[in-house]
Amino acid sequence: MKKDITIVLSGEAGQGIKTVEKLFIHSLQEEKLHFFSTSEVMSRVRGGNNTTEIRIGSPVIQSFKESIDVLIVLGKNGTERVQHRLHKDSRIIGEEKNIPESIATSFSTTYVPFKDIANEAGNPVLTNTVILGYVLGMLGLQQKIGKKQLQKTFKEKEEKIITQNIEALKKGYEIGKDAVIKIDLPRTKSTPDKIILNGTQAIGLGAIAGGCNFMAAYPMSPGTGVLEFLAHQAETFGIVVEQAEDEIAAINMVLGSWYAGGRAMTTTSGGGFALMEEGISLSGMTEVPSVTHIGMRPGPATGLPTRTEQGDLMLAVFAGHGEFPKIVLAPGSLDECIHISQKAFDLAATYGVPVIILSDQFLLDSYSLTEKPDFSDTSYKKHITKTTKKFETYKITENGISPRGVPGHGNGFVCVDSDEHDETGRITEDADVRTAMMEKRLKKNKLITQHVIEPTIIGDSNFSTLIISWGSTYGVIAEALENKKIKGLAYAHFSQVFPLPNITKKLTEQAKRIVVIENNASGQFAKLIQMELGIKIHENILQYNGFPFSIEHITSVIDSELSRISKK
Amino acid sequence: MKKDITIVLSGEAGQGIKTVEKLFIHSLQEEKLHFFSTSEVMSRVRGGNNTTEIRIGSPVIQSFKESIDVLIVLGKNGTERVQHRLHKDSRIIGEEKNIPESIATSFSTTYVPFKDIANEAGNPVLTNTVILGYVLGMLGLQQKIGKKQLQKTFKEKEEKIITQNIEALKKGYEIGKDAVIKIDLPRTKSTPDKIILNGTQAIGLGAIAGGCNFMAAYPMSPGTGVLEFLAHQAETFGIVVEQAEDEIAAINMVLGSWYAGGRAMTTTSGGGFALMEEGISLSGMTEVPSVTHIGMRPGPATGLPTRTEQGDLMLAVFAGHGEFPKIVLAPGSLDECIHISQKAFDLAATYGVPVIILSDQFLLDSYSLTEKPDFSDTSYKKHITKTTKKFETYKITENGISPRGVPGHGNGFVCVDSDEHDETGRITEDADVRTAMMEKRLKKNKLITQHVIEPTIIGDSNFSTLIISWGSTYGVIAEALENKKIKGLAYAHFSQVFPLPNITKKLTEQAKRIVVIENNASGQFAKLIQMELGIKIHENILQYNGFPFSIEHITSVIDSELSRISKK
Amino acid sequence: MTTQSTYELPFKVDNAWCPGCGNFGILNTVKKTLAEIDIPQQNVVFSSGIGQAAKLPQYVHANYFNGLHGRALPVATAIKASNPELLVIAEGGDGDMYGEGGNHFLHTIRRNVDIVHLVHNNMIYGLTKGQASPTSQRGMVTPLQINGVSLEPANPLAVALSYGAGFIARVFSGDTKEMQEIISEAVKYKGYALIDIFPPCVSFNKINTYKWFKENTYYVSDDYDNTSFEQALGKAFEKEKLPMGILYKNPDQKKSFTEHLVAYKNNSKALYERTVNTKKLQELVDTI
Amino acid sequence: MTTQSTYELPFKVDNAWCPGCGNFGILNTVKKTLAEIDIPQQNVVFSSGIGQAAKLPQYVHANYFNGLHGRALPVATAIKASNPELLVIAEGGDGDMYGEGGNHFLHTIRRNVDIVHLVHNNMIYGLTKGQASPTSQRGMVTPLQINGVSLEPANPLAVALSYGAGFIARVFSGDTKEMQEIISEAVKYKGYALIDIFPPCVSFNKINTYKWFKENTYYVSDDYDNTSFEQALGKAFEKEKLPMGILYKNPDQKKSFTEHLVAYKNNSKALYERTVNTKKLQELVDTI
Ligand SMILES: Cc1ncc(C[n+]2csc(CCOP(=O)(O)OP(=O)(O)O)c2C)c(N)n1
Ligand SMILES: Cc1ncc(C[n+]2csc(CCOP(=O)(O)OP(=O)(O)O)c2C)c(N)n1
Ligand code: SF4
Ligand code: SF4
Ligand SMILES: [Mg+2]
Ligand SMILES: [Mg+2]
Repeated sequence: MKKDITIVLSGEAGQGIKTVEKLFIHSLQEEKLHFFSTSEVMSRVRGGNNTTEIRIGSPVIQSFKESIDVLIVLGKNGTERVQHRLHKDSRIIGEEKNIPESIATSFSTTYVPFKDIANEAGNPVLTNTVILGYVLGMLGLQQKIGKKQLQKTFKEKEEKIITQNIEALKKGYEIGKDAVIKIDLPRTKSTPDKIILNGTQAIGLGAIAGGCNFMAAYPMSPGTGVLEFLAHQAETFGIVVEQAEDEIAAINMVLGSWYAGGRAMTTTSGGGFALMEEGISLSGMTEVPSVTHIGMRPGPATGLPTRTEQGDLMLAVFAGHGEFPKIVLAPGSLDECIHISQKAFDLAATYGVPVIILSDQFLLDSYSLTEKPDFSDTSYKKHITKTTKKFETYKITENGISPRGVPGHGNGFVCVDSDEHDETGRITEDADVRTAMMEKRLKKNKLITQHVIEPTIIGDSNFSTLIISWGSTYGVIAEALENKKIKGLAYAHFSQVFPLPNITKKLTEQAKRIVVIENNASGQFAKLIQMELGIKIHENILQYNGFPFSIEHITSVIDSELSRISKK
Repeated sequence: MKKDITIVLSGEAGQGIKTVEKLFIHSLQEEKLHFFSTSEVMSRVRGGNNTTEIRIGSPVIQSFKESIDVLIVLGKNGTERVQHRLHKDSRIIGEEKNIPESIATSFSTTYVPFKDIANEAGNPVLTNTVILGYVLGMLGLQQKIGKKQLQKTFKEKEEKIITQNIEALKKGYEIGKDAVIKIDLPRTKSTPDKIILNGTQAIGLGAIAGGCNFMAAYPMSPGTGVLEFLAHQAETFGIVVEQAEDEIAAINMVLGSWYAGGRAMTTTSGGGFALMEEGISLSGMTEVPSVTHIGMRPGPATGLPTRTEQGDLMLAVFAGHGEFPKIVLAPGSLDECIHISQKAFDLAATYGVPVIILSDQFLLDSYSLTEKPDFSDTSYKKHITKTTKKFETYKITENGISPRGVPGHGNGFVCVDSDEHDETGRITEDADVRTAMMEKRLKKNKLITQHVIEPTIIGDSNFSTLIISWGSTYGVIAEALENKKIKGLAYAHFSQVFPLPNITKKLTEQAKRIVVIENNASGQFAKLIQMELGIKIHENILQYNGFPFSIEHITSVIDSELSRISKK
Repeated sequence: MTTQSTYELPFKVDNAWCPGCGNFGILNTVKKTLAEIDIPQQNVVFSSGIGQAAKLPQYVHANYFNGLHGRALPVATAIKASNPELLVIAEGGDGDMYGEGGNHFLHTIRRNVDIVHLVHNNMIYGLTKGQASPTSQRGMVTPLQINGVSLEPANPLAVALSYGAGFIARVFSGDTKEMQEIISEAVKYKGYALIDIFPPCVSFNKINTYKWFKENTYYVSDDYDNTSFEQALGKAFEKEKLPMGILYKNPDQKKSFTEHLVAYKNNSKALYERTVNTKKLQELVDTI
Repeated sequence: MTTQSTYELPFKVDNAWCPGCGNFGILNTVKKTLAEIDIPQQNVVFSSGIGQAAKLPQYVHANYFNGLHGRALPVATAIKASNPELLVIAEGGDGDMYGEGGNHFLHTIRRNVDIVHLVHNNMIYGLTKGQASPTSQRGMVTPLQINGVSLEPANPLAVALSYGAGFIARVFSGDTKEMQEIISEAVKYKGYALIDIFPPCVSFNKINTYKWFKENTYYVSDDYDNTSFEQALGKAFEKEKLPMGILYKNPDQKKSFTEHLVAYKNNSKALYERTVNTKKLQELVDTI
């Protein structure tokens, strides 16, 4: 019997797909099922065609699947765009008027008058609840779990709304049950210790755990979510949250806040980040820390504002004029989102450098389960000294790091400068002081590479072929490798991409063949490795159509690598 | 007898060193002498200490020399800063009050009361002319040539001023003659066909020759000169010149102008360019050409605003979010400044891509002689089509280049878009159209690398050691190599740095040892080559103290390379 | 004279706006007005930024440069300066023009560039889903300003007057007749002309609705003297009810940006029609 | 109370200004005024940009963040928001604040950040050697504007009033007494306070000289009512002679930026004194 299933909700913007998704995945959690839910939306507020894919199955499910088992159509443009993803056993479910006949007849199609049923239950807005009921019924899940979700969601609403919703759920459930799918979804025991998050929330939580108490940003998809997440936590956690007038203001506010002792962050996408580069350079020169989150989307320019890509790696690595140390991180899972976002603040404060977190729309908007983080003994070093009268902001020390003062804390003065400066922070044009200060700053690189976030390595330690990836492609590659015999093959996922961990050298030296998988057109991480190590990458697997890699695509890549190895 | 000489004028900002320099080098040209004149100034308007070094000698003199033969002191801070550059035969000349006794006694010092002599001639402002006279006399050059320069310079002034200047010249000359230096400066025959330029003027001339008719920029040293140069030519050549409110406006104006059929350019430095990156990405996406000049100075941030560095190569190469073709050029001589600046417009118009010219403070502010360019049959292809009703801005063609229309010229409409778009320029979110458009744009890379500006290669074609450089370091390396037996050694100077010329592969494959010389701290061009070719660079010669490489420094580098080769 | 239909697209384009959005009214009126203006359709150019408003040119059969968020004005300035024959319309939302593009707004006014500047001031960020814009009212709750907007709303009309704008108007998106008249006047006006338009955002702005605008705006009466700077300034600061109509039209026409450019002193041709004067270039080389 | 000498640097720093520059007057008065204000010296922070003016903090014995050209205001905003105890002075030139930084100028006013904003308005770009600034007068010839400036000069005071600034003043760099009084008042004022200062640039601005300012400015009289918005607006548009003094001081004190921040609702500590509340964080995780 099938052990997993892929369900796609397809409809217009504004039809409430997100509501169904939320109720449904929380029901799945209650059922101790593992799932992965990912959305792709158009850059518009109403109309068009958006889809949300919910995959249910064994715990390694963590990627986008091309092939759809059940397509639930919510609106009139819901079928054409995804038609090519249906297979011979796919089911289509929806109202008759929304499914073109030609398609309906080519697949196993069930017409369900969701809206009429909703009307029967008392209100057309109950359509989404009817669909929820239908899906729960179809999968043989418990109706009461859906009920619980509705009660939780509408607990603030009047009694009548709850009753109507429960009624709608029931009606949908009954019909769904009639169309039940024979399937054996494996339960996990661990779900109670897991929580549902998307990348946005995970980064937001990590930031708070890292002591973030200042957020300034200008809205830009898909980076806006982190800003809004922190806005909702501002009062509880005492976070200054401000919508800046533009991205330049945002990054300069971040620097102003760190200077005054805050732990500040901004969030944006590639285009907004391009505007922040002068500020990143300022962070490098002044040694005032900064944390910048880039939610990548396909460029150049406005590009595809609501889709996904990993096209801004080199932009981040070479951000800002002049030369200065910088750290670029790229989480690949929810767990990494939390820990890397938390860690980013620590790195920034420790080294006094700009830290950039690279995520992307796919990672930010996809929901999944992750280990519930334990923050009970979270703490962090502030790296702040009480200044004395003799305090010098740019004291030259052995390792390049000067003790960090903040204005108003102690008797000294904190004087930071964007011009080249001496130890007191005063402008200098002396060639020797310049050289000394450049070396002071660049020296930090050494320290940074001694304390990197190591890559995750999966597979055969006697590998001759090495697959490399960074950031959000972790999920799909990890899933594709699961349950594979991987003799001769190893996979290294990097969540610190710059500076490169020292181990990269050893890994690449061992490999006879290196394949880098990236969601971009020019193989940026492969280039970065070539640049840093002076070696040759043998193959790039690239995709740049605005969508994440599918499990099918990566599985075939890995299969062909494995067969290449076994042939030898 | 010595065949060359290095004279340094050292004084405060605002004392008129630049005036002496101008009159003096024009006199040298008249004398058919070859010279190189380079200045280093402080970031202030009055006071401090600025120096101008004028080297006279054989025609390959084209670099900064550390060692000073004659130091002419104009103000009170004129000696300390350059003291370490004096050698045992150095002469110091200046007023007694300006030269600290300890220094004066350590060298052969001549006190000349320039100001008193000027007063005698009628006016203290004549000090500079006295100095000019003194230097001409000291070098045994003709007084009348200085006179001619004065007449030319002051031709608009009243008679009395001219007479006084000539008097001052004469007085200075007389004293200078008494201190004549025995020297045999080689005359060249060709000076009448040469002109004196600095890099700023050369880039400006090239731009006009390239059809530049629009310049928008925000002042930023050392990029401002090109803006001011074109402002002075605006009326004669019909150039729209506008001081933008910021760099973001500047780059967007450049794009607006090209879109409407102009040939537009902006100029800035690294910090201003950082702000333009979103616009560069827009140029890439819209395929609307752009030409951007970056006069590099040491960063990060404000850094050393008036000094030199080659620290923004990677910033330029990876400017802008997303992935798109781009051309980065880096002239190394006055001649290249002219031709590359001219060519930049042609490349931009041909390919519809952003073209970036990288120069630096050293190249822009140094004066020298160059072949007089012959613009008499200058012409260029406009690459503009008269549109028809069916015109499509992003027509997909074999080589990725769509015919370029301009609004108002023909019956069609020119519709450009920063979002991903279809052939008509309308927004699309279709994955296939996206892929096709990405490929259309990236395809141009192939064409671009087929028509690169080839590197200049000097030396033994059977080389095993290859020295590589880019941009302004050409002069010093070429001079250091002159008259050397270079068996086993070759030198490749790149004036197109991105995309790399195809020949780079062959060159680097032949070399057993590759040494890259760059005026920065991280060896950016070396990294770029490693990145692009997947090879290893063996050594970097770097300097990042804000000053250009000296001829002494590079000579010792080359000598050690040569001895390394001969030892094998 | 062109007719409205010529500004309709001859091919189908999916409109990305929400049903009921105020932008539709503007789109229709713009197309209609252009059709009635005596200018070759090929010479009409839109320069827009990014936002819901900024998508308007996508739906008009004319030239456009749909650039970056906030940057429509420098692009428009350069287009006009590169070919003064063109009718250049800079267009976008309140976030676009008064937020991200605030600096260009200020300096474009100072330049007195001869363009028509249409701002769809829906008092919210539509495309990014409902955050406050610079013109959002105090107290408005959004997904980001969860305790309500605390900043003073921007006053673009007053700023425009402060920086010397010669033509200032305000209109409601649904008022076809008034908008048509205002746009025609703005096109005729030789200099920078600002039209601040109110198009309700039905999806996100639940405060400044169709009803709200009806109740909180009025047109200046026929005897209002829009040549008076003082009166215009007064209008710009009225907050009780927002005055609409042509609020200011400076009778002392200043020279526009292009009229100052020496590039056109000896040559009236658009830049694309020119080539470099090699004789003069050689002369320059000889005398440098 | 601190005395002037404490704001003098205890070590030698080479001053980069030209002899006779108006900036010296401002520097001296700022040091003097600070010495007389009852605030711990350690709590005084300057945020400046880049330019000749923006070098001022280099010469004062206090904290400073000498950042990027045009960006002093967002930095100042964040410093104040991160530690409301600090006295934050944003400082820089006319190019810095009204040119490159124009957008921040607009939005900082809207935020009503409780800072003192000193603008050295010398009507020229000093550091980059004499190009026009946004406040340069029409017709001024520069190395770049060789046919004279053609743009309308910016009117920062009027913009500030348009965007709701509550404290607006103007003063001449040499008028120690007046400047001292104005700065003291601005420090006391709880909200954004703009002081536009005229320091002649003796090296590049040959029009707006010491003499010119003497002849073309005046102080508002003692009976001028600086609480009247209308009168202030009138003053902001006076061009014949430029009025100086405190031109506006809004008696209806609006809440300042930091007072709106919920971050300080339950906790008045500066950000640097805080740590994360792990209990609440665990609660958030449990209920997300
Ligand atoms: C540099 C940059 N920052 C942010 C964005 C994201 N963004 C797109 S439109 C928009 C605001 C939209 O508001 P408005 O301009 O008022 O237009 P509306 O959608 O309301 O018509 C923002 C913030 C962007 N595209 N580019
Ligand atoms: C992003 C950026 N653009 C340009 C510059 C160059 N720059 C430095 S100061 C300045 C203008 C100085 O004028 P102003 O702010 O009026 O100060 P002043 O020197 O007149 O006191 C400019 C354009 C820079 N440092 N950074
Ligand atoms: S979100 Fe608002 S502004 Fe955008 S199309 Fe919908 S109604 Fe119009
Ligand atoms: S250039 Fe002008 S502003 Fe700068 S220090 Fe000199 S006089 Fe002052
Ligand atoms: Mg809006
Ligand atoms: Mg100034």
